Amino acid sequence: MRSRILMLLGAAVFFMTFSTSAMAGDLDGFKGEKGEIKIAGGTAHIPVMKEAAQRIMGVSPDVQISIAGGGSGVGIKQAGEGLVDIGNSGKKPSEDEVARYGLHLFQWAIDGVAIIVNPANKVRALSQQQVMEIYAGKISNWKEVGGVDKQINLYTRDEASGTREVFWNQALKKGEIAANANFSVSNGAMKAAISQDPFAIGYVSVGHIDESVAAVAFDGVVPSRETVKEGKYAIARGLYSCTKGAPAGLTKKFIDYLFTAEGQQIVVDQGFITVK
Amino acid sequence: MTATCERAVERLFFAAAFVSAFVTLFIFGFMVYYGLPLFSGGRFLAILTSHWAPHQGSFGIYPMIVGTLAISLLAMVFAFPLSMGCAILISVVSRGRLSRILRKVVEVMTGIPTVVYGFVGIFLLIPLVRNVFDAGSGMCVLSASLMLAVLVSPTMILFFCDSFDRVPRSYGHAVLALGGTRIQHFLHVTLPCAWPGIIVAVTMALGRAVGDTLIALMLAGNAVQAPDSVFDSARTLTSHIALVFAADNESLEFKAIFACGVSLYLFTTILVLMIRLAARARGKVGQVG
Amino acid sequence: MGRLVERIIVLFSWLSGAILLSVICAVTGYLCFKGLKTIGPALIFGSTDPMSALLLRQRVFDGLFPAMAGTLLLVLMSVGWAIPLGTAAGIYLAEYAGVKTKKIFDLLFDLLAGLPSIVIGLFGFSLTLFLNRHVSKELHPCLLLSSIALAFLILPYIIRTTQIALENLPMHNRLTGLAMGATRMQNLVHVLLPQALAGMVSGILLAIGRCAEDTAVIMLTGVVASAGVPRSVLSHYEALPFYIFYISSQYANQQELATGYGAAILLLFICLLLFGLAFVIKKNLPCQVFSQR
Amino acid sequence: MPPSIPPIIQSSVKIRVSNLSFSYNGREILRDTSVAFPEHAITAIVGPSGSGKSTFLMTLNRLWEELPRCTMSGRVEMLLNGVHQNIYAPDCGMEALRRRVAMVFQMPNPLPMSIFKNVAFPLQLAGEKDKRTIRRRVEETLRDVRLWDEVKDRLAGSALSLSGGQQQRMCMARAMILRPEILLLDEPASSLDQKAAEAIEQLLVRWKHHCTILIVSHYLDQVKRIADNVVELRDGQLRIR
Repeated sequence: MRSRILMLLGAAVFFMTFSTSAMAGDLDGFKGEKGEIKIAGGTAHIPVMKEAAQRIMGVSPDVQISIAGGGSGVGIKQAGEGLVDIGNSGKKPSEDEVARYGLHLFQWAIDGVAIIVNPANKVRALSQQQVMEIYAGKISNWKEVGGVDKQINLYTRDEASGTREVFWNQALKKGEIAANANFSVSNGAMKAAISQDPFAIGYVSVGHIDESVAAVAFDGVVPSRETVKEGKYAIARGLYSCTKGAPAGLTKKFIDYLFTAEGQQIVVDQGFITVK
Repeated sequence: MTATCERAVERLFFAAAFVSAFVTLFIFGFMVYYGLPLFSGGRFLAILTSHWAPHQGSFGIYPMIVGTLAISLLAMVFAFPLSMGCAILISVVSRGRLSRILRKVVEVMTGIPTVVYGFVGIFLLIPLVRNVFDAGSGMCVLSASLMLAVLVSPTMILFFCDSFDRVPRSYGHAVLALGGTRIQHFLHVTLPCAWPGIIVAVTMALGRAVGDTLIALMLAGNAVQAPDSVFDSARTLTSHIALVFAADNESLEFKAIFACGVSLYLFTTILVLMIRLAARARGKVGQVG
Repeated sequence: MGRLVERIIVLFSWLSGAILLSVICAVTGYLCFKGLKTIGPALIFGSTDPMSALLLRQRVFDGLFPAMAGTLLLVLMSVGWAIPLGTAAGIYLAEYAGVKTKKIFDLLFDLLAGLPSIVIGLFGFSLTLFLNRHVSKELHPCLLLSSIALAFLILPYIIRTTQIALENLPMHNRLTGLAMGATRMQNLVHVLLPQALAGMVSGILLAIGRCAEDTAVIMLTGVVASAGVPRSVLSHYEALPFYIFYISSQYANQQELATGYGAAILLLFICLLLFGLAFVIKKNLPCQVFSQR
Repeated sequence: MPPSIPPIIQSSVKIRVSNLSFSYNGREILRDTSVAFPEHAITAIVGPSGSGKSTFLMTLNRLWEELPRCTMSGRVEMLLNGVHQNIYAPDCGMEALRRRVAMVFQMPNPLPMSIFKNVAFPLQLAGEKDKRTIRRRVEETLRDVRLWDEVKDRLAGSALSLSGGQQQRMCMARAMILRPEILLLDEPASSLDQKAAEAIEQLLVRWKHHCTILIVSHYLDQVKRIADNVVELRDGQLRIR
């Protein structure tokens, strides 16, 4: 047991020291490759996709990888229609969708959906009941949940969002979302909006949390990589990549890469939880 | 030989004009075709008047129509006096060099990209509105209208100036010779003669405000609700298209954006016809002079 | 009483002018204040060597180069579609069309000019779906389809400027060539078009500016946040205005936001440059061209 | 049936106008009028201003067809290339007609090109490709209008830089370079000073030996000096005076 830990540590040191050469190892398959991969859909995935794409395009100049957002619904739909090679989804596609399009699913990370506020806001904990009432518009002032006497500015996502779906199912128990909520188009947009609005509340992929926003404890559990990993934080979900039929060629290599040591390291670096 | 060649080239020119004109109609046809299930059986009116709640199977665009009208009309409320004031300053009050410089500045302003206004709006105007009016997130009807007003004003100013300049100078000499001031001349001669031009300018600016996507998308907050106050978050028809277009294209949700497209198309048609009417009136005023 | 009204009007006009000027100063000043320090080769090429980036030997990941290349290609392609079609249609309207035909075409082109760009974008998007379904599965939202949709957006500008430039030529100029026995085509090619060129070119430059700044059309027809320099007309691409829009709503950190300011300054500069160029050409081209012959 | 019109003087008729009516913008300018013009002569057309003298000239080279809102009826026959022909017959080429019937306008109208190109332009339009021929003809014609010595060093310069008189003489050279049989002139000297006007009159007198010249003029003394015949346009009718 101890020897295994030591071995892992040693491996980690080795990786850090010779990171470039070691990483090139996982990227070897892409050398001399040509072609294009179109990726669209889930916006929580974007940081990982971007980093992976940059590394791949860095070693093989003839590979072109484009990354678009749109939301999980768009990812599933566009992959199913054959408009993109890889459709990302932050929720598990329904069995109907899998059957209809012949989708293959690859879950390469675990993520949570966290409630966030502006760092200037002193409210750091909310119960599920409070969250539901805030989003339904029944609680509309921060002072009702222990904050300053200011109106609560709601932010939500559009219907195509997997993050919204997970949040709506698990945190709001499919409850109402008030009509006056502002809309953000992606996880990134949500984070940017909350970081600028001192009286905002929103929800975002746990992987996207940084110092520009403050995570709020949900029913007493602070969302973080650890609490999600340990299963303590309730609002968790997998991050999926979908292809129409079994992936082949460059697309297969890309998805395989996500599951390599280097790929999973990217997942960790970007704030998500590995599946291995 | 040459004659046939001439005919052929003329046909080619006609074909180009025809294709361009055909595209205009084709766009309309395409949108009706794609939104078809929503237009059959009188459902179009229902869509215009019902609410947007995809989870409950309701795909009405009423909130977006109200949002569009609120934002663009409020923008006109800001832009009209501002533009009128600036046009008076350029055409009547200031003289010579100052007038020329001002006009140049306004002309240059028409070249500023919309997205730049939106960008500055997010980081400068939104915090300002939030702090000054203590109104929610700052992303609201008011912010979008203010920025839209800035966007449409330069065009409106140039049009106003143009209509003022079209009023024959000889009219003015009569007033000035009687000892009237230039402002009197403007109020009693120029303005009454220039009104068709003013209507054209306002209509065009309104069309621009309604048709603009980015300002509202970036600054209005995009909440799906018919706004009650200028501090409410709202969504325009154009933003709605931009936000929902990527949805499952078999769904009614997706079809509904074609209802937005058709509404915008019809609205544009009405404005263009209005402009033509006003321009005809303008032609008549010009002829009298 | 009358005096008071006059004073108020004068005061009001000065106030309006001051407001407008301060707004424009605030917009440009704020951009420059926040973004000027980012201007430099690093803004465009990131950490990549500029030469190898330009030769497409190396990718640029943290600079504006792919977005600028995308915008450039997009503009060239759209203008490439729109110029032949638009000038031909403009010539037809000015030189050949009968009174009734002209009326119909005029109305349709006014309508096309008035259509919101998002409607054109929606058309482009549904056209893509249509082609994908009925023509080739290989067709997706891409550079090619974006450029076609954008071409429709600028088409009315080019038609109108061509038409106006030709129609504004004085009648006696038009008759001179014809009286010498020129055919209509000869008169057009040798006499009318050279004189209308200045107006046409400045119209095209304004159309280019419109292409470079439009975001709504491309948003629906194939622009993405990250794609690199496009390798084919059938691939996704990046573009400057969309990049600005994207960064404004979802910048990941302050550094990315700073590039957004840089990009906004860059786009502003490009558009104003085109605008200025159009102005100068319109004013000076006729004399310059003809005094040199 | 064209009525028979007695020629003005006893020489062969070059142009015969029969039952010509013309209206412009709804206003009737010519009403069922007939007249004939003799060959190798200068005919002056006079009449009150606004009576439509310029428009009448345009019925002789069909230039009015380029103007909006004009209608015409009647016949115009000419003796061109030794053949009598109806210039409004469907088989009569409009461009070919205008190359045989040249026109000079009231205001000098140089095209915005070089002097050389201006004068060579009709040749080029007629399809002449040979550079040497073009050069020779341009020189010949410019000498003919007495402009060669003044411009030979700046043929590549803009035609717009010439003085008014020079411009008009250049326009006349341009009109004559195709050696037309008929030359129509619309008050060619009215914008020029006395000296320039006289130079032009001398050219016309010289040219009438190989060309039929119709000139619209306001100046009675000019008419007296050069015209062989005078036709007056009044109340829609052309009358020999």
